[in-house]
Amino acid sequence: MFSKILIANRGEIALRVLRACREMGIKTVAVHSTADADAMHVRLADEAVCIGPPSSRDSYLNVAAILSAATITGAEAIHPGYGFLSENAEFAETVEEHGIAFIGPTAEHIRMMGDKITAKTTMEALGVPLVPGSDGALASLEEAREVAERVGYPVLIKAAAGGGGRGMKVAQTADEIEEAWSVARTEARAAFGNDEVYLEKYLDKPRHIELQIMGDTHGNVVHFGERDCSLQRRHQKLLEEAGSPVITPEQRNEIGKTVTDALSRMGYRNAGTLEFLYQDGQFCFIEMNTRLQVEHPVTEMVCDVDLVREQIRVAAGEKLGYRQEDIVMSGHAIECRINAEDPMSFVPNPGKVKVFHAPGGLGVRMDSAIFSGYKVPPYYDSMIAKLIVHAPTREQAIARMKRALTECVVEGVKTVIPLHQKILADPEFQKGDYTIHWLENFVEKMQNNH
Amino acid sequence: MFSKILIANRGEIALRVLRACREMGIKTVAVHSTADADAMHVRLADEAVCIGPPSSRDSYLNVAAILSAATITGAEAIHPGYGFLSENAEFAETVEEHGIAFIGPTAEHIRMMGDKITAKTTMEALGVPLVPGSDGALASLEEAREVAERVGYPVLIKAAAGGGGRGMKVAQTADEIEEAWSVARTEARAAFGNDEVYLEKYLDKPRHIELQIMGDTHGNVVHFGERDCSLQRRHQKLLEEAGSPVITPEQRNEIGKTVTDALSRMGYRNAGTLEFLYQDGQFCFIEMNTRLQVEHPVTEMVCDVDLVREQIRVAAGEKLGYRQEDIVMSGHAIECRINAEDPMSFVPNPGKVKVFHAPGGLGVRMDSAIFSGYKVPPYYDSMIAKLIVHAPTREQAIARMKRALTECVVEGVKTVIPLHQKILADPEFQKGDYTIHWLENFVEKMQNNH
Amino acid sequence: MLVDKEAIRALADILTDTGLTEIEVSEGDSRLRVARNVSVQAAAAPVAASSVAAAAPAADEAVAPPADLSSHPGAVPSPMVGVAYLTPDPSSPPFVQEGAQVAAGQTIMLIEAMKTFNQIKAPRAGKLVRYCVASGEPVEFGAALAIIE
Amino acid sequence: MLVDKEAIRALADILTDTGLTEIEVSEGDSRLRVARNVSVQAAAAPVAASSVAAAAPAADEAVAPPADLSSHPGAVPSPMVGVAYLTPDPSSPPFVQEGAQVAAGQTIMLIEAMKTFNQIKAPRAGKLVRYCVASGEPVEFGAALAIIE
Repeated sequence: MFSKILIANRGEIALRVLRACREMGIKTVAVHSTADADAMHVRLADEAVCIGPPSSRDSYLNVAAILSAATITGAEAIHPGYGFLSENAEFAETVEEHGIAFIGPTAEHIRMMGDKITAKTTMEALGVPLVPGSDGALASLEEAREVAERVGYPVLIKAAAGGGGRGMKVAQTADEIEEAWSVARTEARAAFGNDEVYLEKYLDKPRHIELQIMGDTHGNVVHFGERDCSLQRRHQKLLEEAGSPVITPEQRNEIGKTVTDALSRMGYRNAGTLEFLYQDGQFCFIEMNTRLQVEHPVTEMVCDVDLVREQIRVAAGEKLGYRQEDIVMSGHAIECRINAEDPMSFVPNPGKVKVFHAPGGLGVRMDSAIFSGYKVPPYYDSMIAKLIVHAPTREQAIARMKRALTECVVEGVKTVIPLHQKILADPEFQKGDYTIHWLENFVEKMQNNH
Repeated sequence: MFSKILIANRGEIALRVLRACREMGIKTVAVHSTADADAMHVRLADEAVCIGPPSSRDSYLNVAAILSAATITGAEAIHPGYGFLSENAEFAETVEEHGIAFIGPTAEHIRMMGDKITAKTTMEALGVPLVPGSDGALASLEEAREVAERVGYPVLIKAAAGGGGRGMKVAQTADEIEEAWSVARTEARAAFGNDEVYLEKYLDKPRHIELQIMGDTHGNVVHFGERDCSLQRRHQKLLEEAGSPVITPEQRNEIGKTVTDALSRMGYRNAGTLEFLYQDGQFCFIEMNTRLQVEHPVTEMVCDVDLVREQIRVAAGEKLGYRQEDIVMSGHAIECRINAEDPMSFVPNPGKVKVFHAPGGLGVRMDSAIFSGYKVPPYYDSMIAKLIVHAPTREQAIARMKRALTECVVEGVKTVIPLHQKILADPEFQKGDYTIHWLENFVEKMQNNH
Repeated sequence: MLVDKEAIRALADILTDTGLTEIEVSEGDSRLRVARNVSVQAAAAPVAASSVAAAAPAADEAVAPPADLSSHPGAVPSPMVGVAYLTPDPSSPPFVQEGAQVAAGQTIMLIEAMKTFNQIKAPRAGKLVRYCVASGEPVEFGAALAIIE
Repeated sequence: MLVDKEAIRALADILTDTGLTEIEVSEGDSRLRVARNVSVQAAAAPVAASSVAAAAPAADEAVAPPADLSSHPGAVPSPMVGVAYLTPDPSSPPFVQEGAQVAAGQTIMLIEAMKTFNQIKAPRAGKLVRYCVASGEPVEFGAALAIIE
């Protein structure tokens, strides 16, 4: 096992990694910009190295500075957290070239999944389902009809050369396919000088479902079930759940097996997340994140596993200590991201946290690096805390999150806590009846009613 | 289910009960002395009633005031917490006479277990083991030898009329029994004018092991495994674990079955704890607490159960929703009581908490009603927080507690955190090698080395 | 009086820069003193306190809270939790008419607690200016029952 | 009114250095008094901060922390993380002898980062009073490398 790990990140995730290291008896090196000299991860680390000015480009994204810090402190491994350099294949490569372990997948896999087209092609070849549709361009209206029948209406006819919404037509039913076909082709010809079109199932009410996986360097890959991250605003997740209110154990086992088989064949190591659009019982792969995710705690709560500890263990060459059948999802977990933003306009609100009081009690977990007197710097992400609850049922988890939010005090900066309270009180949310568009609409209604 | 519950307590346990009520959608009534007007349980309750001056006798022990508060607020049930009126049979009786549900056992059972002799006689009759020994006075040295062989050396020969340590002799081996017999009898005759003696197994290195149970009003009783509370100083528990480092699953199941059978026959309802001295594989019943215990969270963590919710449910007449075989202890939990006391002299240190920062992250639970700016009043118990951790193994739980204590900040009042840190770092503690005398010795050594 | 605003502002700036809390300068008959008490942090604790309370749902005020009246110098505080009655029985007039004189020890109201009616007596002689509770209203410990001046 | 700003600032510094809370000076008709109240509560936040740090195990100070020197007006801050070398190669004398004059742009040391030796140049002309690091010592971003006055 490593005796010293450098944590190439800041904020709550740096603290998250530090906590895992400390519990494993591993020394920690914090790196930080000048703006973060007083940060919690710096205060608690065994060693700290200032690596640059506030700008991320010159500090947390500064490969040379981070590697130098690792070298001069004698760190044996680097944990990249999420964001910053965590999905930078060159960084992973350079780290390993310097004889330092990268706590994450190989540079090759990071690169492969970093390119969305390669990622899809690779996963499709390994048997992971994509959005169903035609196999390339359609030869005729007749073929369009056949494929549409197979994948089910509504369908989307899209210009092969297309982009930006032009040359895209939805056919809600078989009655509309002929018109969609001809309009899409006409538009495609006009816009791109190419009337080739293909057909895809149109997902009008998809959910964002993702699968957490972990592989070791001995060919073992397991999954830890799904998270439902459909509540997004401008592609930013806000509230996540494990498991999804709509996924059955059978569906979980089926997609889980497909995914772990695929990743075993790839020889994937360390943590990863496959993101899917999910509708009408179908999972459609969209991308893979080759790192720890912000929302990993909900999986930790329902599967009773320490994912960061597992990342460190497998990076040190240890075997996964369990098989797929040992992993049981128990109860329900919800995470609310607490951002220092105006809860109505979402304008970031950095500044001094005059008072911070964390909620406590049974089933409540707070992952946060802030404290009373901490100054939220204006240079980085606005997320200042993650509040996670776990309870036997989804209903109880919602009740627990409500009471925890009531206890949570953040004075001095605005936070999105009031928005979370509104979401948790909403009957549609309570029924689990939402798609990836739900939060945008919810926020719009809220802003209009204001 | 009740729609409103009055919480007849203060501090962290009042907040604990309030949290359970809030999560169940039950309104809460806080009662408080004038000294607690700003307390957390008062701030967070739906309603609050001042019931008297700072003195417990005139407020938290004031039956008339509490019942009046329940009456004027229309509370349907009273949760007594622990301490104060929680084991007062008259209070339980009066509450029910007023048509208000008492969230606890019947007054009859409280009274029965409140008398230690009755408690022992009752439990023995129900098949629960006591400290093994002679069945009353010994007729002869020969009988003493026989009983000693049966219960195993060392044994204690005690004056039947005795007390205060007089007329008590230990025989470490069979060689010493004759002398112990005659000296004890001589002393007994001299001291009490009665030379009748009896014999008990002498427990020289016992552990304090207790079993958490819960019964409903439909005749079902289950146990939630044991807690090891051997770390005590002047009969005050300081650090508790679930499960005990020395109890095997077989032992747990066996004593568990004995206890649940006994309590089923009694018709016991609600939460209760049977306390045992444990040595050399033998459990010896010493007393039963007919209420929730301070250390209940360690049981909640390993059994994944909400004991306060269960108390409320069964008090409302609901059935236990599980059988004994559904209760599985998973992982290990430790609780550190954080008292506002000098960690060396144990002198209470009330005053203003200038800064409070709770530790967070995976597997860490903080049960506390303090906050930055809170004044610890001098009138009540010095316990200001309970820090609980849960992890897959005892070793990991110790590591997690160490790191959590490092993160915990309480400024303004002295706490016993430094003592906990010393205990957790001790090799004997780490091996689980301790008895009820261990902490006293540990503290003495610490004080002498200072 | 001639106020040297420039000098005051200069001193105030120095106060800020140096973290001083007071500067006093005198020259001949002139004397100038500037001071600033910094209590930003001192507000932190009360803020925390109030926000916890604020975050809680508005309490159903079934019980009359100890109003500001309880700090009134003439207030008679409730010695117990219960229900106040201003008349000996429903059909009778109040024990005391507001504005009337009362003698020390004179019964001014009843508080029912645990089905017992407890006589509340005037702690001193004076004019009972007003009752602070209505008949049948619940009261908590320490709440003002009446004002006797 | 004539305010001797220099004197006030000097007294403020003395206040800081000595831990006094008040100084009063008078000379003839002139009188000057400065004070600073250290309110206990004002220290709360820093206390929290420091105690988190204090609670942490003493850091293995493998890396030279940005010492007080980094705030020295003549300090040359390190532009990068790495290992400092004061000589062009192990057998050579230092780039600059302490006490010598340097020209702006003159190489004063090397910092090795990622196996590359980066020349650190004097940002201005002046006397290199002293180096703040030893050869072979690791430095972090912003740490004082040398004092040029």
